[in-house]
Amino acid sequence: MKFIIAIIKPFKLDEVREALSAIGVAGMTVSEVKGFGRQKGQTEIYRGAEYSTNMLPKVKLEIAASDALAAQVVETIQQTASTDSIGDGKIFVLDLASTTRIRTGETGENAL
Amino acid sequence: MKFIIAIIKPFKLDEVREALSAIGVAGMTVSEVKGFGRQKGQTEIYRGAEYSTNMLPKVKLEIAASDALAAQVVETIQQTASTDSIGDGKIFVLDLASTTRIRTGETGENAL
Amino acid sequence: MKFIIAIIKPFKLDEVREALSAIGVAGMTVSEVKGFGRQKGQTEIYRGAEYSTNMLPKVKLEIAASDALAAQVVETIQQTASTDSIGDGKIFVLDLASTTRIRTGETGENAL
Amino acid sequence: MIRKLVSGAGAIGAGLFGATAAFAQDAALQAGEAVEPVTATVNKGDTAWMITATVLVLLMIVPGLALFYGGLVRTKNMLSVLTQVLAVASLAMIVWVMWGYGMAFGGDANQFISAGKFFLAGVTPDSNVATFSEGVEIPEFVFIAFQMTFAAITVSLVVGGLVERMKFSALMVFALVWLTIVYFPIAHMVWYAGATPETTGLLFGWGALDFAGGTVVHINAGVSALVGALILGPRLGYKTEIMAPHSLTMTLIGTGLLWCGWFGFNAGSALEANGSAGLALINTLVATAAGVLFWMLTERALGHKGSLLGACSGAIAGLVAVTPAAGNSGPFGAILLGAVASVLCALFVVSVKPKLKLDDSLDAFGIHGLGGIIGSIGTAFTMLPGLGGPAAADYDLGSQLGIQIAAVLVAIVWAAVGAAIAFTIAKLLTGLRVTPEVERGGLDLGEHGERAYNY
Amino acid sequence: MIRKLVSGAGAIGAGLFGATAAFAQDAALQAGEAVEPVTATVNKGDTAWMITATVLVLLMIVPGLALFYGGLVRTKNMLSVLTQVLAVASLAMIVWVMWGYGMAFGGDANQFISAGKFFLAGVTPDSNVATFSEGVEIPEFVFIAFQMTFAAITVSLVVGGLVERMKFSALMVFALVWLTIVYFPIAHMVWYAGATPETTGLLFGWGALDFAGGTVVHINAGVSALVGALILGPRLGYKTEIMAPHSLTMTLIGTGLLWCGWFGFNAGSALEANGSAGLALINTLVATAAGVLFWMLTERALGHKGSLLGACSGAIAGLVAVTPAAGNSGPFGAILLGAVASVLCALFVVSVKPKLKLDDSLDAFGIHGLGGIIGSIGTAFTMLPGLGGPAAADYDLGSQLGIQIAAVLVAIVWAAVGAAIAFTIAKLLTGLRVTPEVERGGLDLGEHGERAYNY
Amino acid sequence: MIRKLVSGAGAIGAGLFGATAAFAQDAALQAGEAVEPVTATVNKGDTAWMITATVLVLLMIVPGLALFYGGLVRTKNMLSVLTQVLAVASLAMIVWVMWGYGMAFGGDANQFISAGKFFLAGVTPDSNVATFSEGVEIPEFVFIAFQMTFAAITVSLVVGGLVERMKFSALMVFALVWLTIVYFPIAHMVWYAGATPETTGLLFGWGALDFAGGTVVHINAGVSALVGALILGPRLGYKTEIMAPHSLTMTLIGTGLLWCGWFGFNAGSALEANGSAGLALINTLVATAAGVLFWMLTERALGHKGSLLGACSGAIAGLVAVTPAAGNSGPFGAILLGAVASVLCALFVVSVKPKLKLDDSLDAFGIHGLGGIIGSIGTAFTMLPGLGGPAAADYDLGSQLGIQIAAVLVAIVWAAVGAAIAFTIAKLLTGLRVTPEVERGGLDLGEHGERAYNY
Ligand SMILES: Nc1ncnc2c1ncn2[C@@H]1O[C@H](COP(=O)(O)OP(=O)(O)O)[C@@H](O)[C@H]1O
Ligand SMILES: Nc1ncnc2c1ncn2[C@@H]1O[C@H](COP(=O)(O)OP(=O)(O)O)[C@@H](O)[C@H]1O
Ligand SMILES: Nc1ncnc2c1ncn2[C@@H]1O[C@H](COP(=O)(O)OP(=O)(O)O)[C@@H](O)[C@H]1O
Repeated sequence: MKFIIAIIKPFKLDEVREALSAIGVAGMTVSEVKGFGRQKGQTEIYRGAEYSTNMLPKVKLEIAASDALAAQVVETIQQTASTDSIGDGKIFVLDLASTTRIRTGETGENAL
Repeated sequence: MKFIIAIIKPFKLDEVREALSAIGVAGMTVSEVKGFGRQKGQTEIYRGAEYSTNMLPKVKLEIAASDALAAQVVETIQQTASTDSIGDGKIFVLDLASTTRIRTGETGENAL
Repeated sequence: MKFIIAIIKPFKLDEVREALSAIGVAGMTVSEVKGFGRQKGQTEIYRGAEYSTNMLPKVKLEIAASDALAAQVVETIQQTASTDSIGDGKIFVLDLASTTRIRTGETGENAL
Repeated sequence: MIRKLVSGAGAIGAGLFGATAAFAQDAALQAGEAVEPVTATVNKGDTAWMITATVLVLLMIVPGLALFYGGLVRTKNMLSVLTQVLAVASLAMIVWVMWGYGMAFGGDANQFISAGKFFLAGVTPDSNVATFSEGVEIPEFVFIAFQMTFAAITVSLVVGGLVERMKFSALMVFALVWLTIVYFPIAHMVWYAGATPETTGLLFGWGALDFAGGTVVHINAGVSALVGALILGPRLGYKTEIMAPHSLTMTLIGTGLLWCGWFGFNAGSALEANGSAGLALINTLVATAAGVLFWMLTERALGHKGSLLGACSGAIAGLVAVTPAAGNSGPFGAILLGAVASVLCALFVVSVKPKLKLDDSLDAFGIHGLGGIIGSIGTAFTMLPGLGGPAAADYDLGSQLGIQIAAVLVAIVWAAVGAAIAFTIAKLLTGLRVTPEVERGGLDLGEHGERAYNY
Repeated sequence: MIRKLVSGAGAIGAGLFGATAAFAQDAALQAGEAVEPVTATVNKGDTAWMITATVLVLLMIVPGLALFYGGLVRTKNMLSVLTQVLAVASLAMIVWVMWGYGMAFGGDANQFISAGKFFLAGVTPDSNVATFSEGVEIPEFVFIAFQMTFAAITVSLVVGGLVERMKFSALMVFALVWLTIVYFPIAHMVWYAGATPETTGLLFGWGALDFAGGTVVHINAGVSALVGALILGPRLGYKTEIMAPHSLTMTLIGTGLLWCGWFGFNAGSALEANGSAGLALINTLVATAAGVLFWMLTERALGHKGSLLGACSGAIAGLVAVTPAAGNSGPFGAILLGAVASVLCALFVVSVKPKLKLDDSLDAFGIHGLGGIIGSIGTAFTMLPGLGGPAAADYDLGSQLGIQIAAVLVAIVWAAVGAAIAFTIAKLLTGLRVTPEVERGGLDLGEHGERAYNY
Repeated sequence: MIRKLVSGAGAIGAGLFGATAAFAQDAALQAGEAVEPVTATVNKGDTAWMITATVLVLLMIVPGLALFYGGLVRTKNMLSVLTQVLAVASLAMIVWVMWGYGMAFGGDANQFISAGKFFLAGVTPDSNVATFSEGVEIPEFVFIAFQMTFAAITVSLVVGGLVERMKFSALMVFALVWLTIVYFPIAHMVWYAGATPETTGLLFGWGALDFAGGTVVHINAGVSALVGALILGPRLGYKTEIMAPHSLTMTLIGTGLLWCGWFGFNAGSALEANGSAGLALINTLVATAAGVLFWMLTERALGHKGSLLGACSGAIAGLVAVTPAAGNSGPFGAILLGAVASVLCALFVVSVKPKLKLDDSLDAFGIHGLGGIIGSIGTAFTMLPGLGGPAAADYDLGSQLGIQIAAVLVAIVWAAVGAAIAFTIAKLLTGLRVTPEVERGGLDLGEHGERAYNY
């Protein structure tokens, strides 16, 4: 199994989630993060004080998927989340050693 | 060492944390996330606009544990966090290559 | 490639980010988390009710780095984020199976 | 004159001096000695102030009290508190013009209720009511509106004991019954001066002092909230889970608006823009200031840090305590009252309450009930000229103290029994408590289908 | 007398009875029959109330309306809403003293505008204007300030249809033009009583009833917002993305402050602290309470949960509807009006609007426009003595209804055409809409370079 | 009459015309020519307005100023700001009735302080003070309460220079000393008219104009905050860490409430509900509106975006500047003053301050101090009839300008020296600054044991 972490632009969340549902991803976990990268942020000014952090709001998806599905998940995210503009984000894939469903105690791919 | 990621229902957090302390887990990192899965969310309506996202508030635990303790951690979480109802969450276990304690620079299991 | 997760004290974020930029880290993802560990939290009292959770605000960095750079990243974080006081945080390193840049579809170290 | 000055505000006009200029003249004539009857006239300065006072009391309810309470609950129940306050206050206003004013001030009947002017029958823009000064009147619609806001805030205060678990529908049923069997009769008993002792409100007839509603509003609401908290039982997770206030910022806003609005309450109860209102004004400033400082000092004395929630709680304790005394005290009596009430409420809430099983969630009893009792009894003391109070030389502290205590006891018993009945009726009709799932998930989503914040 | 009492508040003093004591005496002398002319005097009670009323209307704008609207948008656009409301209101105030007062109330010209007193020429602290009672005046500066706040809130209300996508600069241009060609003329038409029919405002001359601005403020703003929403087009992602209110807490605060401030609006429009103001006071309490309860009941009837946003929306619907009727209705007429407006607006907003393409983002039309229309037409009914209204025995419902409908139609057409012109001019000068990138990223950063929250 | 109209509000009644009706008659008799002494009477319209004005000034403090300041700090220090404002304001109120009123207005002593009426000795609900109109009085308790709120807000304003690092206990000590040695004397010097030149306040005797407190409140607080910021030193991380306002929404709410409350300040300083109050009312509307727009324009001129924080800052700058001029200017003079103050404060805060080492954290000096100076000096100009001001034909701009500048200098020096003493005493008694750990972790947890938000 794979543990897929994707960083995307916030307004793409709904689209990506629907696309993933369509290919059979039954669940995922989402969090709000700040991203630092090539994309430049906007400068904020409060009275005289200027802040330009380049920390931009992003959304992080975490998806556990069977090895079979993993590649398709990555591809789907890449295609749906892309806007061809800088800052679209990244997809990271890690190996997942085990999975457990808390409700039932099931493990492995059955737990996904 | 293992890196354990658990998604649980928010109100179970205190109970799980205490149970983990009891088996010798000295630390963990907690964040608020939104979960998407089989559990259905409630529909919100604001004047005419209906939103039913199925994105439910969950809590994510991240726990680095020695290989020896890891299985027990998973079991403890599974048992404490379960309410036998859909949406109780998942536990994911990843391999952890290395650990460093920032204060001292210690590494490996000493750093946990 | 490695996937590095660091938990640090919030006020160290700017310093760490600059130090990492200096050694060539082009991007990272940041989130707000709560940490539980040896460091003791402050007790809060609201009218009679006392709460002392030991859950302290921390910042989590996630950085994908080439194998070459990974060790230096860990070292830089460890040195910059340390205040020699309890609660400075941890650095966890995981193996990263693959990386994709959403904008271009590039993969591997090119995508970092 | 002193009796009028110090007596509870509000009712006397509607009763003793009659509700219209014509009635007032009749009364003057009946008095026999009035060879040159004073022609009662509406004073526009008084009217200007009383309209403003009415707006100020509304400001106390929404957004004032709604935010004060709302800030203290968890995020997931924020909207439910705001909705409950807004809805019961609205309900109280509608009921007030239907039968509330009639039952409280509508005309002579007996010592427990009035009867008359139901659905405001006969009231027009030209109807006036007397104030405490002979020959001075204000428009009756203004008086009705002013008193309407008192009914509305009192029932809203009860919400403080019931939050995070009570069904919205149950609260509405409770409010309807409780206003009818508790609030309207108590308002009549404390503030209505009828033509004869038999038709004058019971406590008013005894000579009980309640300038602006220590008994009618605060003891009443505090005791009823306590009864409700007992009947409902504690919130799930009470004392085991963290239930920290989700936004003390909101509680501070609420505190500030309550303070500002309370001048409508206290100085408005003079019914005129005069020196008595001025006295209530300054007392309501300094008693509250003393409450703020003494709660924080009590926290320090108990080994804690002085907190904002403490400061806000102290402000409310001071305000509650000075309510019955607002025009019945000098400024230093008011400071004393604010300080004493603040210390005692702080001791109760910080040290005693955590040992009880009771979940009076937002301390409606611990602050309004207790503060109201302290204020009502304390008013017997603040009257003393030695404390700068307005009592005459022949003032008898002992007997007044007896009257105040008796009045407090009547209010406590009446409110407790009436509230128990009202909660029971609500339980039978709708059930009192939300399901555990809704309580877990929060009443905002479960009862109202919304979230307070979507950041 | 009834005509004066029931007529639209505001203008009559500046026109018919003259703007200064001297003018008033002249007028009296011209009237021929005034052998003993009443010396008009400023009443300080009235002045006290009118200053207070002015402050209350300002409270409605900032923070009231700003928060009500701001809470309903997404976090990323919060500041833009707050800034827009604050800035257009400020602009309106400056324009008002330059040519607004002159065009609306400055002196006899024709049925569509006044002309005179531009830049407040000739007005001093000793200038007074008449009220509705003979011989009673208030300082003209107070009257100018009071009316200034009406202009300011009306243009701010229009923002509700335009949020989350309109350029700040475009809004400022729009406001300048719209005030000049829509607001000032309509205010004149509804409230200005000139010396002759030819110089009296058109709708006022017809005898249209608008106590506190149902037509001038609400229909006007609601229709203009609708036109703006149509011209701008819907927000990106409208109906596909989640656009839930980012903080209903702010919307509740706004609702409470709007309610409290509205007494300045409605009771202030009596221009005096008298029984008529008292009537407006109580009506503004109960109509709103009815609005709160009936919107929630409508939600239940439609199978939804009763919501806080519903309660707040109902409060505003009730307030809007009672505005033209505030002094032209008894309390039960007001309750009826509040309830009917609340139910109809709820049906429109909850059931009809979602089926339309139209993105009247914060329902400026659905609540202010529609509620204003219901209130203006309903006022013909609430006048009926049978409903407790103040009409004389010979009141002719049919003809008054005709007048009200005609006045509403004139206002709708004038506002629609004028708003279209104003938006078009803004479009030509600055462009109307922000870029899609700014809209995605939020107007706070894109237009103002700030974030609302940095928690 | 002009001298009375234009003079600083507040003191004259307590001094020149005497504090009670009896005293006033004496004074009249002493004047020799009073064959038919005017019987001074309390006007209820004035009283109604002054009670309302007092409530409005309280609204400025809590929640107004508390939120304005609180929104500008970081989340972790929110509660500390709210607590500091609430607690120092409360302290000021208690001190005011003990020795503040006595030192400022208590009776003739010398040009620097009054002496008498300590602990409000002898004041009863029947005591009255004269207003600016002969024979017109208001209850003394109302006057005391009104002036009390001025003391309370002034010391609260100082907090703006000290936030995010000063110990709570140190602030309380500072407040106690500072009120006694700075505020009460300056209030006396500016506003107290004694029976003889030797007992008349120094600046008042010179003929300095300060209608509502430009000197007493704003210069005073601004300069003292500056001194405090210098003594405390900058916050840890100043200019290196991000210190963006945690909630501009709160700052907007604060701005709105400050604006609304400021009418109590400015129009209340007329002490009557008359044309002079009306003038202050309209000036306080348009000067603020000009401030809003011109700060945003200045931002644009400097190449930035027009921001909400700018708009709010401009509103305050306009309000501060118009304070001394409120009744001493025509509306267009007020617009000019608001615009000039807004532009100059904006230039200072946006362009000059970032280059200084100084951490006047919330610009208490940059806006209140500077705005107060501009307003006080500008008042010499707004008096000019050519600008619509109320000066008589023989008004000598040059000499008045000299007086205004001299008065400003006295206030600056007195405040600076006094504040330095007060901070030094606090430092000796409690230490001024929290530990670096507490500063890092936030004063909310470190000093008060609470968090502002638990979402
Ligand atoms: N090395 C990295 N490790 C972790 N997250 C990264 C890394 N580089 C980029 N990111 C995340 O991806 C987001 C987009 O990266 P950015 O360099 O701005 O554009 P692009 O994805 O188009 O190359 C960043 O905001 C950050 O959240
Ligand atoms: N494939 C997945 N990858 C990551 N997180 C998941 C995945 N499936 C479920 N989750 C998380 O687990 C939570 C519970 O899942 P759900 O399907 O609702 O119920 P259950 O855990 O009882 O099967 C989800 O809300 C989500 O946060
Ligand atoms: N076993 C662990 N797994 C995950 N996170 C941990 C673990 N132990 C500690 N942490 C994180 O590191 C932070 C610091 O740990 P703590 O024990 O307080 O001090 P130190 O890092 O100095 O040993 C904690 O707040 C928590 O966020």
